Amino acid sequence: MTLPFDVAAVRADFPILDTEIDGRPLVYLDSGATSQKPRAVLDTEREFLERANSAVHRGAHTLAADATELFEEARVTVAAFVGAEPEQLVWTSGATGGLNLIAGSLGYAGRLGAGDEIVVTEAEHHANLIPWQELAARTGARLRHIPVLDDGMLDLHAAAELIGERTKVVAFPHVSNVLGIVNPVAELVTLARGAGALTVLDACQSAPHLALDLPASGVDLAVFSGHKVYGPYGIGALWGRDEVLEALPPFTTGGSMITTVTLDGAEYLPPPQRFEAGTQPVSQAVALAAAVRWLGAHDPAAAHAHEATLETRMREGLRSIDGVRLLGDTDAAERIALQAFAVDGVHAHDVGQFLDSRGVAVRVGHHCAQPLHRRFGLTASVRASAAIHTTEEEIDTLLDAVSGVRGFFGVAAVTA
Amino acid sequence: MTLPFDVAAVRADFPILDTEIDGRPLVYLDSGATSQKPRAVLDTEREFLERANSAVHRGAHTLAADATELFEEARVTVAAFVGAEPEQLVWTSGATGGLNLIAGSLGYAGRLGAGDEIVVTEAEHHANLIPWQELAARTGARLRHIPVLDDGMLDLHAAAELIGERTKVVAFPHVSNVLGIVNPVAELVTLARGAGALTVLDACQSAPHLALDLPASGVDLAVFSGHKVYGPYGIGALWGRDEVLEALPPFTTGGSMITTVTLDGAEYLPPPQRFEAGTQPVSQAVALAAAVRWLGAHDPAAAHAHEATLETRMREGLRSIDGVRLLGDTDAAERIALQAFAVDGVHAHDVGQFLDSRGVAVRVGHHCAQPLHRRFGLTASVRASAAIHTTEEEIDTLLDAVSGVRGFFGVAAVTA
Amino acid sequence: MSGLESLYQELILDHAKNRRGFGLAEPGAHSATVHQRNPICGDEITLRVDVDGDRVASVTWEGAGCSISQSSASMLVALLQEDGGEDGMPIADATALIGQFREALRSRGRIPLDEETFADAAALSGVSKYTARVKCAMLAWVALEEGLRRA
Amino acid sequence: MSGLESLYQELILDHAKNRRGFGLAEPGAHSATVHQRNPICGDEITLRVDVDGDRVASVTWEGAGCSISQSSASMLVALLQEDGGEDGMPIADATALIGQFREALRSRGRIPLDEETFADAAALSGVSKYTARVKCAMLAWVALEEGLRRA
Ligand SMILES: Cc1ncc(COP(=O)(O)O)c(C=O)c1O
Ligand SMILES: Cc1ncc(COP(=O)(O)O)c(C=O)c1O
Repeated sequence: MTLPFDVAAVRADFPILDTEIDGRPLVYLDSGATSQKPRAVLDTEREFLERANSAVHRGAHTLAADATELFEEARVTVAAFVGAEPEQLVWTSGATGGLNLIAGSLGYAGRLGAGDEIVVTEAEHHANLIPWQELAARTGARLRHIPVLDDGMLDLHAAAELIGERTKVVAFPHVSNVLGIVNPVAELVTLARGAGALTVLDACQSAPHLALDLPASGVDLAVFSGHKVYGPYGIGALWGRDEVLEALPPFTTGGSMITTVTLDGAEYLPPPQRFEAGTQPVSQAVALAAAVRWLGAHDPAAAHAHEATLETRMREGLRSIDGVRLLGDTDAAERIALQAFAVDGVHAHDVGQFLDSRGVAVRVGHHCAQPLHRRFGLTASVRASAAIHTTEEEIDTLLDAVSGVRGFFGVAAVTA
Repeated sequence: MTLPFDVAAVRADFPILDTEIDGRPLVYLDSGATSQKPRAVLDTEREFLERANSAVHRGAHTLAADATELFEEARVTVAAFVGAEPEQLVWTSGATGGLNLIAGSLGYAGRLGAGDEIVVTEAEHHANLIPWQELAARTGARLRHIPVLDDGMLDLHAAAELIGERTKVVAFPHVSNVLGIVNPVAELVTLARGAGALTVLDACQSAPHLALDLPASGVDLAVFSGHKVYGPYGIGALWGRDEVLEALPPFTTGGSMITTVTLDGAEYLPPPQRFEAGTQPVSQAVALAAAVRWLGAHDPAAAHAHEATLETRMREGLRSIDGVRLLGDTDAAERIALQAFAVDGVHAHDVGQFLDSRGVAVRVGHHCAQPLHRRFGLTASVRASAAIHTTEEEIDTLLDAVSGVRGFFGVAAVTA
Repeated sequence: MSGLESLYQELILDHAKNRRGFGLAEPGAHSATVHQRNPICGDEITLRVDVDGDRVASVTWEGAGCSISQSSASMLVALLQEDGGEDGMPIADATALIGQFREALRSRGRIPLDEETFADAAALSGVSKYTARVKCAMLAWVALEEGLRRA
Repeated sequence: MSGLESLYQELILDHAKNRRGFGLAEPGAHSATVHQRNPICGDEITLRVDVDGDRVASVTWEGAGCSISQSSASMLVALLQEDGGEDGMPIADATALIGQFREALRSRGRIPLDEETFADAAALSGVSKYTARVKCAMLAWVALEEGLRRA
């Protein structure tokens, strides 16, 4: 028997959730953009900075030894969070930093050229699209994309046609930040492996919500951001298979990633240090470890069930509101509790403003996924995204507010 | 009349300075590696995270508007700290990130080729050396260097010979992180301008100690790190002249730096956003602004005089200890209170360990400047670096401890 | 009036629905067409300005966006038409208005837009308290500013 | 004995000054030369191991570094010579010793190095409390481990 998930206890960990917006309680449904940070994360970082802070991997003094230990323990913890070994985990500035590292390094390695193809999806966040466009432009490779079907699912038939012997890289989101749909990793990995292509997983939106075992997933490289998994800004992680990382040259260079440097050249350390030029986000690494420990302290099955309840309530509730159109409206896939939608006749910006007046914080715009919006004939949408601390009542507040939008803007009579 | 500098009040702002090492008070002389953070910085970041945290430049909700405002105010504050306009200030992950951005972007722009030359100095931190080596290797350009004289000064005669019409970039440290000597910016800028070369200033070590007016300095681009100016890890800034930034393509790409994205290509925003792909280190930017505000709240002349006193006391004290050899031993230059030295017959690592047992935290090793150490016939040295919170008594503790080193290791009789 | 209601006054919602100057006119002898975009939400406006000597002869526009950006464009056209009369508003006056409008919108509610000067557009005063929306309200005005520079 | 004195025992400082096995021997028929570097301080060691069948025939080395790294290399040679006797230590035993040494040094003071097994090198026990120095003490041992794999 699992105990019911104690969301009140979870909420008590987040100081910001007590905020009021114009006298109404804040309903934070923008965790897909950036998550809030539990007290354990804030306390851990502060304690590090007040007690142990100093340069890591340097010098002989006591603080430096303490800081180094905490920093490298953080690597072990965050690697374990995705089922990996610490040597396979590279600190980055965030997912965007990680994806640029991968694309940039492949470019420097001369691993792509004219005639080669890179395959992404139509559902890409710009962070997993533009670096590949730039790489293609620089190397003469061709960028192709797997289309998205009307219900938001990837067109796997098209994928099977697209991915072939010219394909060198297949990059895709584990979960799209607009559709909330969990993409079929195994199928895409099989196609990519069949073609001998490298797979790159954008795990930004899955990391906070799904248990990850990256080595078992079959992908070759993956990235995620700290600030979306209840951790700090300015840090993220890149995971890669040993032999894949081993074969990549550094993307950025500088201190702490070398063995010997002369005025004419440098020899580089093995991974992960090879990819970690300069002073690392040390206190953020320690705090990110605290974040994944905090997350892991909740019964994963119960947390997942809680989020699944939120997901269904939100999606079904939104779907039933007159004039609301969902992006990625399907029951056929596993999903996270994130839903983008459009309200007929009211611009997303105006919807967001109205919701804000009810205390409901959502994101409006193209969510860094312009091609996907264009695919659905939109320039902007509204996105509500829940977190482990979200309550069913908050979802109801969202639904209630969305129901009032068209009435307020005089677009249609409020549905009875 | 200036009041005497109240170092006790300054120290009270740093929680970590109360640390004891083996029962002795911590004497933190490793600020050149990373500075400690005053309470105002820790409090500001925490308050941001507990009250305003959310994605910036997005959506219509109240938190997002608050966060955006604080984030952009931070840019104004940090830009003003170096005498610049906010549009000229790009957030980076740190100085290493900024230097890689510059070198990488010049590479992508095709601004260098065979026959062109890049000039650095022999005193370079690896962060301002290896990215240029890589750029040279990729473009066919030649990397040359301005030698360092025996007393640590740059050989300006050699510089005048080296810098010529082939020179496309002249990159140099404002203050070397080993020698502590302030380099002659104006002279080097004159030489570079005469040759039509771009100048890149590594202001990592000067930013915490000298008043900077980057636009007036004549350089074209400059970088520094947040964690060395009493601010957080994971953030730094790149400053550039309008027309210089305008002409540079992005180095990393992704969200928030574009206007229009299709599956085939993207159009980029003007600077600074063009260079800020993905979620920025938002709370760190806000905290970095708090750091420079905190620093600016002290009478600059008094703070500078205080640090100058420390500098003299440290350098003259070390020089007078038997068997101690200074790197960059000159009275002829302006300096910061940072001194690297070697103890005859005792390895730097052992010196550092001994000092640690006295509570004195210094850095040992090559300080990411292997070529400079090789220049002085060393593989490693000991470096003591003071900060605004350092006291004269702490310098004396250092000197006293260093005096005991050779005796402890049985290398020579302790001098009388 | 709640914050939200002052932001979305009746007048604003009206202009957003009945957009003055919507639909691009044929380019004239001295015209400029400007494309402006709000990178945050992807909203765009295409604005065409026709000048006649030192006067603004006509302004038309197209685009989709939130009610603030749409009504602001519509109100701008109305203002130019009403104040400019038959001959059109002097370019110098239009430029000055744009500057004042920007200043007010960036003032976080300190500087109101007065009705004498800004006609219907004065209803946009409330926007200045919503910093995230200032860009929406400025879109057409920035486009006109650029158009006048280029025409 | 203070922490510092246990780290720098007399025996350690002695070995650092009078380094056993210092100076590379001529390469033998079955020898390997290994270069190891501590990226933190730039210290280096070049170690040459000569094997004879399944035994370690000789180990010599060169390099500069801190007293911990120098004495550790010297103590390693002493241990191999004393325990190996005329014929040299069996490779299997040497490999096992290196493993135990690593485990003890990484134990943060929990596992001491006993004198029976490690001879003078047992004096390096104190290093294990100084995590930043473990790499220094391991340098020669890691070099030998690699040399034995390659010889
Ligand atoms: C002179 C100099 N340049 C560059 C750097 C690199 O800075 P960071 O490691 O913060 O990127 C440092 C500090 O390590 C430095 O002292
Ligand atoms: C799916 C996806 N990929 C990539 C990113 C980029 O992450 P970041 O901005 O933290 O680098 C995001 C979030 O913005 C995302 O949701």
